[in-house]
Amino acid sequence: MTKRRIIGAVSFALAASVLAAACGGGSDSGGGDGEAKKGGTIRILTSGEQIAHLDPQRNYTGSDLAFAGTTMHRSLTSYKYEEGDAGSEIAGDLATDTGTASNEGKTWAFTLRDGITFEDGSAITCADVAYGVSRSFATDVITDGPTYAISYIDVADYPGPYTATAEQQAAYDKAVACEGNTITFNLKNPVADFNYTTTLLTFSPVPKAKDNGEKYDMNPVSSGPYKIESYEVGKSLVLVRNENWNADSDELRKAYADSIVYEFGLEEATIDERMIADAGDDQFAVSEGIQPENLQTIFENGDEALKARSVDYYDPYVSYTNLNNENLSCYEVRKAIYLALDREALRKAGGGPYTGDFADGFVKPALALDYAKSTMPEGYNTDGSANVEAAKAAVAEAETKCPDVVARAKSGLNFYYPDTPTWQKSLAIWQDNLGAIGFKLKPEAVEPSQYWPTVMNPETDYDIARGGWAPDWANASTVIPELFTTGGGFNLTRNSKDADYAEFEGLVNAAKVNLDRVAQGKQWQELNQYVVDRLWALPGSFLKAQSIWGSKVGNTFQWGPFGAFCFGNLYVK
Amino acid sequence: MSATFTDTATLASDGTVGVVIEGKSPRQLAWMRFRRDKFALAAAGVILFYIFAAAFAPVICAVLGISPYELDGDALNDFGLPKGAFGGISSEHWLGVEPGTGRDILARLLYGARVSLLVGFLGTLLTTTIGVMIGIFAGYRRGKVDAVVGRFMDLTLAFPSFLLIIALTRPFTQRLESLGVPEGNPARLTYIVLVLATFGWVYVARVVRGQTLSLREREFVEAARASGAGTGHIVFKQLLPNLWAPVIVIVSLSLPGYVATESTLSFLGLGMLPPAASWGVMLGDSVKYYRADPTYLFIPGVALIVLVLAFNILGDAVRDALDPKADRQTL
Amino acid sequence: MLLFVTRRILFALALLLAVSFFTYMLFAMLPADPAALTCGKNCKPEIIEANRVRLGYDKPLLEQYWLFIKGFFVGRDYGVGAAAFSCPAPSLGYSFSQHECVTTLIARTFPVTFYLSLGAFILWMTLGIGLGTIAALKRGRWQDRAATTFSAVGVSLPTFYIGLLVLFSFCIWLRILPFPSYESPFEDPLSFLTTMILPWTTLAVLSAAGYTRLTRNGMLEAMNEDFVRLGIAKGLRRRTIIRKYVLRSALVPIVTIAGLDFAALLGGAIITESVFSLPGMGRMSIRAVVESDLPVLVGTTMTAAVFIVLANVVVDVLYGVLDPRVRSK
Amino acid sequence: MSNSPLLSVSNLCVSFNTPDGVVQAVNDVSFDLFPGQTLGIVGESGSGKSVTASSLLRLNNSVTSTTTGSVQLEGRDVLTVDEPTMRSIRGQDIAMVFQDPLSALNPYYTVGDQIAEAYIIHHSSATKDDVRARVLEMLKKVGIPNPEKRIDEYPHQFSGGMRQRIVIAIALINSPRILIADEPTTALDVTVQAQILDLMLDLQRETGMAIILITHDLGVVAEVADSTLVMYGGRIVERATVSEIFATPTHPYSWGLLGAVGSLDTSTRGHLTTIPGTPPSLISLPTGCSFHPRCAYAKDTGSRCTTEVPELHKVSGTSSSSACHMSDAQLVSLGARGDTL
Repeated sequence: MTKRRIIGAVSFALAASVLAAACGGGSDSGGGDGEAKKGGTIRILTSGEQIAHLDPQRNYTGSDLAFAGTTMHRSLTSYKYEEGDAGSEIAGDLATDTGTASNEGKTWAFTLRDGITFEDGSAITCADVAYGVSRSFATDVITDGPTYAISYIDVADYPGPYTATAEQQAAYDKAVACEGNTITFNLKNPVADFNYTTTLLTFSPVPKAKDNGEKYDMNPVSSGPYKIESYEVGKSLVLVRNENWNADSDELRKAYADSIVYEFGLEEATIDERMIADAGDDQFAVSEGIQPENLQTIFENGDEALKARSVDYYDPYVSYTNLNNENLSCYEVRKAIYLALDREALRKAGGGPYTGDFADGFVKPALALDYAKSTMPEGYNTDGSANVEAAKAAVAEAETKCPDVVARAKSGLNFYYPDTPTWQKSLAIWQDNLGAIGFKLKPEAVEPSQYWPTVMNPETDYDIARGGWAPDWANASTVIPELFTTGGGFNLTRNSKDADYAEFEGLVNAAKVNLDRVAQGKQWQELNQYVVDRLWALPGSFLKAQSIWGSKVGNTFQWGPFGAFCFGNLYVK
Repeated sequence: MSATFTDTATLASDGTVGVVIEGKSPRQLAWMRFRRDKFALAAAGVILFYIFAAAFAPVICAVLGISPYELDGDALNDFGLPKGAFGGISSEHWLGVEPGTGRDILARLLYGARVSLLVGFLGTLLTTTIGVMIGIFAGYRRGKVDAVVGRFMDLTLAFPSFLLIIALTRPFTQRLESLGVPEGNPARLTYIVLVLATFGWVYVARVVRGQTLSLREREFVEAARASGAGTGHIVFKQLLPNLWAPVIVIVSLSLPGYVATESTLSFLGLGMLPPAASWGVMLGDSVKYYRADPTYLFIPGVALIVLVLAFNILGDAVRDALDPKADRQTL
Repeated sequence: MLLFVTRRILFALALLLAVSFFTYMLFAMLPADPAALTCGKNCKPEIIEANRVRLGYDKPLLEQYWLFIKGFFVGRDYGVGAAAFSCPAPSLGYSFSQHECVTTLIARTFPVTFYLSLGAFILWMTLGIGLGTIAALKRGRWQDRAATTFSAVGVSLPTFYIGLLVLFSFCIWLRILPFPSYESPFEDPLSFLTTMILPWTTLAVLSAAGYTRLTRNGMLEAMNEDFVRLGIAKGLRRRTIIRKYVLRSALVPIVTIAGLDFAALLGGAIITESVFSLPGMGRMSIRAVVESDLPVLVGTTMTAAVFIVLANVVVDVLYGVLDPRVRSK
Repeated sequence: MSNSPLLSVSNLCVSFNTPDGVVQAVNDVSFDLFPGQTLGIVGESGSGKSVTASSLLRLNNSVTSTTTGSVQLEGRDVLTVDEPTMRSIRGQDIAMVFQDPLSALNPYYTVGDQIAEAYIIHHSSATKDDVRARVLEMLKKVGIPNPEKRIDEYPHQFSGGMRQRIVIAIALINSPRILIADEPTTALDVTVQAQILDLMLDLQRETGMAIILITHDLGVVAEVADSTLVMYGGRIVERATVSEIFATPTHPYSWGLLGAVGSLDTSTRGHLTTIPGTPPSLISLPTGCSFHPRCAYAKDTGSRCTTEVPELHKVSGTSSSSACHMSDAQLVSLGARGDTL
């Protein structure tokens, strides 16, 4: 599995803003070179067996959103199809603009454009959008999708359109009201950036007559410039032009290529080879990332042509290690573990500096307002090497302070890891490093696709588990609370029994409601430091990613919010 | 007209060659013939060498000053790939180092041989023992017993074994652990061996059953039975010695197959757990480095080929040596 | 003979029922929760529970099995309210990760597996019997050594290793074949061939080894038969003797084993299909293992079992046709 | 018996390269075979009798064996003719019957096909009906009851004796001039043995073919053969007519053989004797006379028996030839006494 896909499975996060200009090596983008022209077939090579979900209300992860959103499903608003910072700005898509808030942000209205149609030529109405959004309430059928609509929209106990009673449906229709071309959302609480939420495909239209629930995933109706010609899991998805898409109604999508083919089920090693070889149809192909073992070949073997069609960039993710603070309730033990780690060796096992920079916290520098350099624990080596002496000293200190925790560490810590070759090697390094200070690991190999469900299960007794996260948008409010408070969606640190937790939670809640963005940023910086000082989790890397594309593909910039290509606007040179 | 000459040690009764060698038992003859086969001797030597290397892996590693677990980040470049040509082969690391960790490949190969050979030998031993026992039982008792065993074999064969092996790895390993098998690799190893035997015995049993059916009709078995020999005597003294040739062929084919199965499971992430080394783990890991570090790709592969080849040659040679009709007609 | 075939088929049906029962029970004992799979990654426990009840996973195992068998004959309903749908008979269940009825999935992936198996089968039989014949005729000479060594190397390496080596060699180093990309033989025969040639070869190399040996040993044994000497003494040509006397008797046991091997392949050449990105049943089943997609697992296992059992019947009948001694019994 | 031989074997030597070493299976064997004659070749297993027989059809392993000498068949040397000629000789001029009828027939084809096959090879122009008629005729001739039905049956449906009759039918369908029968009755029941031998003699009378009968059983020779070759260690040790070999055997080995014959005339020879020791290894034959380690008279001749290979020579006072260092007189007197071992 590519790093991206493992992480993708983790965080349901979207990254707004961030990146782009922060690129390290590689050429920047393929946006400017030559005139974009129509025609040809763009190919996307992937090891996945299918698109996780092509049903707009179920589609969530970064690359899938970038793909489905730019080709098939229009939403009310969208991130701009631009390189760099501009790509993190939003614009109206089906809606004429980015919406109007009223009632102190509790009511949002969007006016639909003229000339928007489904693939059968029928006009997209307000009812279609409202119906689409209503589907996302049917969480027993429409699974895996974002649940923002459910938590924001002011309707109680609505089970979605399939099983709703007449009253329930009426209540929904009141909360999501249609008046001519205008759709109005009545929200429970004020949401200042609801028009960012509406970039999600949850807000895409679905024609009720064509909805077949669970099976809609395989044959969703297109509202964008492409429609499905064939879709076979494990083989390919072929998109062709949707002749009923009206270019005048769409300011974002250029729809250069005549067709887009997603090739599924390829061996990862094969994908890289095909991309490097750049032969035949693969000249028109893009892939999902580069295997670590091929980075040297692509970036540092002096092949300029190869380098020119690849990019090395910071993606929105931060990697870190979750510690179970109920078991490891002693700071000195956590510190000993952190200092004993040869982070440089771990990084090499994953592919070296191209995997990312050593992180000093959990907020990426790209979140400029919320990031500040952290003070790391005493004895922390910035070059990533282990400090065994300092680690041993920490163990000695812990021996007197919390002998039981040390005893646990010496008898064996439960180490949960996804069973992949790279992680097997990382585990060996962990074992070696902790062995140097007398700690032991009890490795638990977990089938990669089951990793998050396993460790997120409160009954799983891990001591150490991996973590990775990206902000949902450009605010550390989607990071610190998510990862370290009990109400967060991805808190694997089990830190609620820590003596400082109550204080921490108070500080977080204060930061959340601070409307002064700069002051709020300061608060996040301090809270980030707060966590680092307690080492509830161990910072890993500010991750980077690499992409490669065929020599005849244009518009290959990495789209900020998604850390992926802007698939629909790729063109054949 | 019943008198015949005393036929002592006549090898070929049809007279094509009619070699008569005095005073040698069939086993001695087989040994004689085997000893003359240079290929077979070389193959036997290779296998002994592997077994020796595996058995004394810790000693060899200690003497050479290498360890399968010791990380060597200095041997790797920034990308985690071995520094220097040919996968980082150096005076310190004779076969280079593993990408990502810098562990010594020779040491891992030696330790890996222990796992791979253990899986191969235990799997074969268990499979063959069960298969031969059931095969003889069915073939000797015939009738109802044979029918019941036959249906059971059909049932076992009807399952797509490889799919089941994969699907059941994790749950059954856990079950084994809960039954008291030490956690981690001992449990996985036990599982692999058990599951190989569960599906493998049928192939042995089928062949043995067929042979037993025909052997039990032969004069010498009839004679033994007529002279009141017990079942035990007939099975161990009359039947078993005559089953060696086919069994050896199966063994020489299945043993490498088991080593390969271990590799495939490792490739799928179901093999030995780190930091333990096995050839399967190495093979599975090495394929993705075919471009970045081809040396690493070939070393475990070649090690395996040589071993398997040796087993095949040895198997053929032993079969030929045991088969008195080995070289007669050539068209 | 007719009675024999009928009896054999009846037994095969009973065997299939037994296999389906064991398969269902075995997979049901897995720790994976089939209900959890119906509702994605971020699912609420109450929804899982509701789906469990709806799909009958809350019922005792035997009853679940009965529902499965019943579904096979009358079809099965899924979904709720306006989103309800059904998998018509013969239904093997519904895959919530692939959004398709399992029967449909198998119908789509099986042809790929079938073409893969058939091509590989033809290739390995040709290769195995050819090499075995050469080895037997040139017994003890270099041709013999070369043939047996080649086949031993083939069988010695794991499929994924050979597969990837072959793939890298032909598609990357030599660049004489395009990267595999499966197309139906009826739509794009050329692409089909260029894609399939490597997986065929991989499987053939793997399996040919056994057949080389079987053929070689069978022929050597046959050469020692008196009837071969009698054939020569009759004045028959060497070729006739090899064909009619030696190969013929060596082939009888081979044909029977080959039938079973072929059937086993039809259950899905898991690794080969993965390495060469073939959308076949084997790759689908390995994915089902990873995702604990029980209906697909049971479905593919059953399909494989059907073919193995069917092959058993065919082989038994064929044996009778090929060997007059068996026929008259 | 005519005076010009049908088949003339001279100085035939056959050796095999085996993994155990070179086996000298046949050494300097010469004999003539006349039309209508029945020649019995007698010896223990490994005496070289069967190899001699298969050399006549070039059936020995062509890779591992070396054959020298000559086998003249009407001006052609069987050992050197090209393969097509050899094929035309096989079955047509010289046919062969094997020891074990159970394994000599191909189990996958009907007996009719197998007999027909032998005919068609040498009669490529024959029509289907001709062939079938001829096969039926042969089946009748060798005494298969109900041939119309049985022609389409498979070998396993026949008894051992019946199968041997079919093998004989295969051998005789082309009316060969020489029939080599390699232990044709060994594998059969005693009663069936006699039937098969009678059948062969009947057919011989009918066609006038010559028969070479390979056997280890002197009783069989006594019943059917005209003359006899006794082989030991790859060599002919005695050549005699049947009446002479029983009346006055002239080689110590023959004496042993006769002592070992339990049948023929049980009233005069009341007990079975066996030859002490075992047959020699053909890889390392004893020096000198290869029989000397087992020969009770070897000491009498000093060291000659252990150093010098005795020539096959005419024994004066008989028409037999013998390869023994003892004087002719000794041989004749000892042989005549019947007081063998």
